[in-house]
Amino acid sequence: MATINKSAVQQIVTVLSNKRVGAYHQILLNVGDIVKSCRPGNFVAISVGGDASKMILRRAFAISRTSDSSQYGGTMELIVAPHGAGSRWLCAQSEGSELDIVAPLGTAFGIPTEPINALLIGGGYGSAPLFGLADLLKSRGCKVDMLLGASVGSKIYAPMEGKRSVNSLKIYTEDGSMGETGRVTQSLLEIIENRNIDVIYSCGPMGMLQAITELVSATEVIHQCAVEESMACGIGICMTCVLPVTKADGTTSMLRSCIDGPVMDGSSVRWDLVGKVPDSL
Amino acid sequence: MATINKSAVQQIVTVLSNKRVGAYHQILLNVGDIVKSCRPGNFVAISVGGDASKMILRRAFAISRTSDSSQYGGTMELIVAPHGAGSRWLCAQSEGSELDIVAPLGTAFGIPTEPINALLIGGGYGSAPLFGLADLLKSRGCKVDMLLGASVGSKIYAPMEGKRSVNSLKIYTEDGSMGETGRVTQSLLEIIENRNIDVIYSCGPMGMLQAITELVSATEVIHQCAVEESMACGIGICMTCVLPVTKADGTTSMLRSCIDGPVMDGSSVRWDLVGKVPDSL
Amino acid sequence: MTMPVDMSTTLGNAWFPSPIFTASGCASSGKELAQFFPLKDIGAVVTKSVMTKPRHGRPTPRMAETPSGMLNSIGLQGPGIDAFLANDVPWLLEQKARVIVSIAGETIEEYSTLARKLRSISGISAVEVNISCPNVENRGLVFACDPDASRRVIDGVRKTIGGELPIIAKLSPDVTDLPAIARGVVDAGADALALINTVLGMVINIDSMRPHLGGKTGGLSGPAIKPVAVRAIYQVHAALPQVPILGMGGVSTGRDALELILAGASGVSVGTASFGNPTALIQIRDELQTLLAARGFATLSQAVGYAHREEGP
Amino acid sequence: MTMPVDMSTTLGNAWFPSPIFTASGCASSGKELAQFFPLKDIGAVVTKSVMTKPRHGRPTPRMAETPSGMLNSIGLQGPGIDAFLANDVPWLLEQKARVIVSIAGETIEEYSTLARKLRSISGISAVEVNISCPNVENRGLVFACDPDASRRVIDGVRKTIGGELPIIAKLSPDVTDLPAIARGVVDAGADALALINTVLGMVINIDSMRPHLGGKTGGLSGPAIKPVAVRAIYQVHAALPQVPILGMGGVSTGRDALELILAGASGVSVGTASFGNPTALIQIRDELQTLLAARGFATLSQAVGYAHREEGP
Ligand SMILES: Cc1cc2nc3c(=O)[nH]c(=O)nc-3n(C[C@H](O)[C@H](O)[C@H](O)COP(=O)(O)OP(=O)(O)OC[C@H]3O[C@@H](n4cnc5c(N)ncnc54)[C@H](O)[C@@H]3O)c2cc1C
Ligand SMILES: Cc1cc2nc3c(=O)[nH]c(=O)nc-3n(C[C@H](O)[C@H](O)[C@H](O)COP(=O)(O)OP(=O)(O)OC[C@H]3O[C@@H](n4cnc5c(N)ncnc54)[C@H](O)[C@@H]3O)c2cc1C
Ligand SMILES: Cc1cc2nc3c(=O)[nH]c(=O)nc-3n(C[C@H](O)[C@H](O)[C@H](O)COP(=O)(O)O)c2cc1C
Ligand SMILES: Cc1cc2nc3c(=O)[nH]c(=O)nc-3n(C[C@H](O)[C@H](O)[C@H](O)COP(=O)(O)O)c2cc1C
Ligand code: FES
Ligand code: FES
Repeated sequence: MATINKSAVQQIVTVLSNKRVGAYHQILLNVGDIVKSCRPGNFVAISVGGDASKMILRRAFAISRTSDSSQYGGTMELIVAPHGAGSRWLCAQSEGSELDIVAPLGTAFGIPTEPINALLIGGGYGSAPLFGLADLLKSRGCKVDMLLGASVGSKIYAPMEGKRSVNSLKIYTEDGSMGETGRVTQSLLEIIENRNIDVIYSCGPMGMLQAITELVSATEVIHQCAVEESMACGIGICMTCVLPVTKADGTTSMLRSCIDGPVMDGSSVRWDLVGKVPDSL
Repeated sequence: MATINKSAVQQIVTVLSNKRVGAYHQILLNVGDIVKSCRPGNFVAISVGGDASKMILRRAFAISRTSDSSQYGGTMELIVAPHGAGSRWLCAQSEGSELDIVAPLGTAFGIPTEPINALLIGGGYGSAPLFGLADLLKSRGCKVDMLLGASVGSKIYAPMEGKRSVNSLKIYTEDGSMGETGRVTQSLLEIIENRNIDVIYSCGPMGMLQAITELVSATEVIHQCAVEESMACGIGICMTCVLPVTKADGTTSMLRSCIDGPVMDGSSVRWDLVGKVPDSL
Repeated sequence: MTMPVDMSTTLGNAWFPSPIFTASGCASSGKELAQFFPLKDIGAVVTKSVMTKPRHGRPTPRMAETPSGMLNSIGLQGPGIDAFLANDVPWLLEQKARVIVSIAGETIEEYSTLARKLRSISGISAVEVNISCPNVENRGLVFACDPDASRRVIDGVRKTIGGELPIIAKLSPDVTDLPAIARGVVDAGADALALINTVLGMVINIDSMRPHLGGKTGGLSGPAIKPVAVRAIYQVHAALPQVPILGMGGVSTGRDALELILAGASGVSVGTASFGNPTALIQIRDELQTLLAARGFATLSQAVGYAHREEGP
Repeated sequence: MTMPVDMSTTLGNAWFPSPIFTASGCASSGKELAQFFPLKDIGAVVTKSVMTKPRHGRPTPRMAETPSGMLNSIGLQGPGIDAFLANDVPWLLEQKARVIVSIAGETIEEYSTLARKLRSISGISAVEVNISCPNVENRGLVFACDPDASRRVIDGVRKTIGGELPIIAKLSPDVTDLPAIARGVVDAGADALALINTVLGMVINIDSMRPHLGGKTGGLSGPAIKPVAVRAIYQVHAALPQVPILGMGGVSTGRDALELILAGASGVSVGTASFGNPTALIQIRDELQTLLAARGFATLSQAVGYAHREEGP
C-alpha cells in the first residue's frame, strides 16, 4: 500500500554477539527475513535504554553487513561507537539481549549495471556500510578501491574479511597512529585520476562528505554519499532530519535524510546551506 | 553533626542472590558495615531503573534481616513484591548487579527491656521485618507469637528459618488457600487475652494497621506499627510521606513517616484523618 | 471483563470509529505510517499544519531529545495548501482514513484563506486550527497566547467555512489562563478544542555553548509533558463540560490515553510516541479498549470526564 | 584543563562561595541533609517557604512520580515564621551555612509581616519571596500569575525590609509573558529572580479514576521540566541582562547546571534531584567545576549568560 518505508518492519530481535573492535562495538543481530530487503546504505532504528528509559527516540545505525547463510538464519551486523547514553547502552547489551528495531530504512547506494571503477571512502564508523557495498560491487564486476580515515587508529574500522572484497585499501589518520598521516581527501583528485574512478561512494562525517563533493565538483565523478543528520523518527514523520537539496528543476528543498537519504547525490546537497534555510519559496 | 538520618549512608552495593519465594523476591545484598546500624523496622531506599531511567525517585523497602557473620561480611535481605515498574526492575536484578542504596532509614521497633509477651502481625510482605524482630525479641527473653495474613497463600512470606524464633505462627488467607480462611484481626482480642500479650508489633497494609489499632484501643496492649506511605525522598526533605499523628499535648501534626516512622505508636496515628488534614492550627 | 466496548467518538458533528488519532505534525501526511498499519484502523489522521504557501521551515538542528521528551523546531515546513489538497488529501481518502486537516497562518486573513480552500473539499471530517503560531501583525505574539487574536482567528474561519465542518481550535498551554482562551474560541465558533500543543522550551548545547536548536526555542513534547496535558484538559473540561476535547501530550500507552479521557478528552492524539514506536497508535487503541472493558465501561463516552464525577466510590 | 575555577557568585549584594544551592521545599530546614554532607560546602541553603502561622498543608497523597519528573502538592506545611526563626535559622548559622529564607503568604500583608520578622534576624544572606501562592484576596489567583499582585508583594517586602537584605522574587513559569512579570517585580525592588517554580500538572489515578493527588493539581518538577527552565532563564536574561537569576528546574548533573548558567543563571538551586540522590548537590558542584575548567573559564561569572553572546565561534 505505502510507497514510503516500503519494506520496513518493526521487530524484536536478539543479539547474537557483541565484540569490541578498536573504539567500536561490532554487534551481530539475529533478524530473520529482514535481511532479504536490506541493501547497502540502508539503516536500522533501534529503541534504547529498556522499558523504563527516559530516552524516547530511536537511534539510527547503518547496516554494516547482512548475511543469510549463517547457522542463525538472517543476521545483521552493526558497528557502533559508544557516543552518548543511547549508543553506550546499546554497546552494553550482551548476547541474548532483545532489541526493538525498525529496518530496513532509507535509500540505498545505487548499484551500477556496468562494471565501473568505484572508490569507497569511509570516515570513522562510516566504513561500516562500505564493506557490504564492496562485496556487492565486486560481484557486479566493479573494481573497488577504498580509503578510510579517522582521527586515530582505534577509530579505523577495517575488518580482515572486508578487505578481501577491495582491490586496495588506504588508511589515513590525523595523528598518524595508523596508515598515512592526514585526511582521506588529501590525495583524492590524484587517486581519481590515476585509477580512473567513475563513482565515489562515501559515508562519514558531514564535513568529509562536503569536502569530497567540493573536490570532485570539477570532475565527471558521481558522488553518492550517506549523510548523517540528527533523526527523531527515522521513518519520515517528524521532519527533523532535513537537508537542503537542489532538485532537477533547480529549486532547493529541505528533504528528509531518513526517506530521501541517507544516500544522496553529493552534488545535489547544498552543503553551504546545511544548518541554514534556503531563501523563502 | 546531624540528629536526623544519623546513621544513614549512601552506598553502591552488590546483589548476592535473588530468589523467587511465592509472590515475592528474596533479595540478598552485600552491604558491608551498614548492617551494624540497622535495626528491625528500618528501611532502605533504592534507586531503580539504571542510568537512563525515567524513574527519578528511590523505592523504599523494609530491611527484612541483616547478618554480619556470613562469608560475605554484612548482608541485608529484602522481600520485594513486583508491584510496579520500579519494584519489577529490582526483582529482575540478578546476582552481581550493583544497586545504589541509602540505609538505614527511619525509626525502629522499640525493644522492651523486660521479657514481655509479644505478638507480631504481618500482612503480605509486611512479615519481612518481623522475623529479624522476632530473633531480637527472643534473645531478650520475650515470648513471641506471630500472625500472618494475605489475600492468597503465595503472598504469605514465612521462611523456614524464621519460624524457629517464634513460639507459634498462625496464618490467615482471605481465599483460604493457606492456613485459616479470613483475616489476622478476626480472633485478635481472644489471642491477646489468651496469651497475655503486652505488645503488638505490626507491619502491613494501612487498613490492617488501622483495624488492629481499633481492636486494641480498649485494651492495655501497646501497638507499634510500621506504616507505609508513598515516599518521594525517604530522608525527610520532601514532606510527601506525612501522617496525622496526635502528640503528647493532644494536638495533631502531620509527621513524616520516613523520619518519625515507619514505626509509630498505632494509638497516636489519627487513622480517621489519613488522606485528610486535621483542622487548621 | 471482556465485553466489547463501543470505542466510537464524536467531535462536533464528526463521528470517528476510534478515539485514537495521529497528532498534527507527527504523522506527516500519512503515507509514511501506512507501511506499519492501515490508516483506516485509527480514528483519524490529523495532518501536519498546512499554510497557504510552501515553506522551508527552520534551520537544523530541529530536534533535541530531553528527559522523557523532545524539543522540536520544525517551523511548519510544508508544501502549501494547494499541493496538499491536490496530492495528500485524495490519497488519504482513498485509504478510507478519516481526515482532519490542520491549518496554520501568520495573519488572521491567512487562516480565513485556508478555510476558504478547505470549504470546497469533500470528505474531510474536521479542520483543526493550530493557533500556536506567531502573529506577524502583532510583534510575533503567538495567536494562542492572545485571547483577542485567537478569538478573531476562529471567528474568521467559522464565517468562511460555514456551519458544517467542525472546527477544532488547538490551544497552547503556555498561557496564564487557559480556560479563558478556551471560552473565547468556543464563543467565536469552535466546536471542539485540541489540548495541548507543545510547551515552549530550550536546550543549550554545552559544547557550542549556544542554544542547540536552529530556531533557538522549540516545542517540548512526549511523556515529560503528560501531567501538563492532563491538568489542561481537566481544567478546561471543568470550565466547559459541554465542549468536546481532543486531548494530546505525552500519550504513549493505553493507560496514558485513559488518563486523558478520564480528565475530559473525547479523543486522543498521539504524536511523539510514534517516533519511538511506529505502531504506537494501534497498541494504544487496543490497550485502551482492554482498560475500558476491565473497568466496566460499555462505551468510551461513559469514561469521558469520569474523573470529575461527584464524591462517592 | 585543570586550573582552579573561581566558583563564587553573588545575588544582589549577597556573596556565596559556590553557585549550587538547595531549592526551597526540597531540603526541609537543612538538618536532614547534614548527615550526607556539611551544609557549609554548598552555596546556600534555601529554606522551605515559611508562612506566618503553622500549617498542616494538603492531604495525602502528596506526590506522584511522572516520566522523568514528579508532582507534589505539599501545600506549604510548616511551623510558622516564629518557630522557624527560633529553631531552624540559628541551627543553620551554627553549621556555618549561608541561609536564604523563603517566605510565602496568602495576602500582600502577610508577605510584609514576614519581611518585618526577618528584618530583625542577623546572619541570613537573602530572602526568597515565593509568590507562586494563591492570593486569598483575589479569588485564589496565584500572585505570580498576576503582574499587578506580584509587583505589590515585592513592593511591600522591599518597603518593610529596608535596603540591605537582597530580595529574590521567585516566579512561576505558568504565565503568558514571563519577562513582563519579571520586569514588574524588579521595578518593585527585587534584586534577583528565582526561575522557575514548578509547572502546574495533574495525574489521574486510573484505578480510582480520580485525580491522584489530595490537592488534585500539583507542581511538576525534575528533569522533565529542565527545557522549560532553560527557556525561562534565557528569555528573562535576554530581557533583563543586569538582573541576577537563581536558576532551577530539573538540574541533576553538572551538565544541567552548566546549561542553566550559560542561559543566564548566576546560581543554581537543586530540588528534586536530592530526593533521588542525597549527595546530588555536592556531585553537581564538583562536576560543574570540572566542566567550567575544561571550557577554559577562570570564573563562574564569565559563564553566566554566555549562550547569549554575539555570533562568532
Ligand atoms: C543514518 C544514520 C546512520 C548512522 N550510522 C551509525 C553507525 O553505523 N554507527 C554509529 O556508531 N553511529 C551511527 N550513527 C550515529 C548514531 O545514530 C548516533 O551516534 C546516536 O544516535 C547517538 O545517540 P546517543 O544516545 O549515544 O547520543 P546522544 O548525543 O545522547 O543522543 C541524543 C540525541 O541526538 C541524536 N544524535 C546524536 N548524535 C547523532 C548523530 N551523530 N547522528 C544522528 N543523531 C544523533 C540521537 O539520535 C538522540 O536522539 C548514524 C546516524 C544516522 C542518522
Ligand atoms: C517504609 C516502606 C517499606 C516498604 N517495604 C516494602 C517491602 O519490604 N517490600 C515491598 O515489596 N514493598 C515495600 N514497600 C512498598 C514499595 O516501596 C512499593 O511497592 C514500591 O515503591 C513501588 O514502586 P514501583 O515502581 O514498583 O510502583 P509504582 O506504583 O510504579 O510506583 C510509583 C511511585 O509510587 C510510590 N509507591 C507506589 N506504591 C507504594 C507503596 N505501596 N508504598 C510507598 N510508595 C509507593 C513509589 O515509590 C513510586 O514513587 C515499602 C514502602 C515503604 C514506604
Ligand atoms: C515534530 C513535531 C511537529 C509538530 N508539528 C505540529 C504542527 O504542525 N501543528 C500542530 O498543531 N502541532 C504540531 N506538533 C504538536 C503535536 O501535534 C502535539 O500537540 C504535541 O506534540 C503533544 O503531543 P505528543 O506529546 O503526543 O507529541 C508537533 C509536534 C512535534 C513533536
Ligand atoms: C516537594 C517539593 C516542595 C516544594 N516546596 C517549595 C516551597 O515551599 N517553596 C518554593 O518556592 N518552591 C518549592 N518547590 C519548588 C522548588 O523549589 C523548585 O522551584 C522546583 O521543584 C524546580 O526545581 P527541581 O526540578 O530541581 O525540583 C517545591 C518542590 C518540590 C518538589
Ligand atoms: S527522522 Fe523523522 S522525518 Fe526523518
Ligand atoms: S519521604 Fe520525603 S519527607 Fe518523607
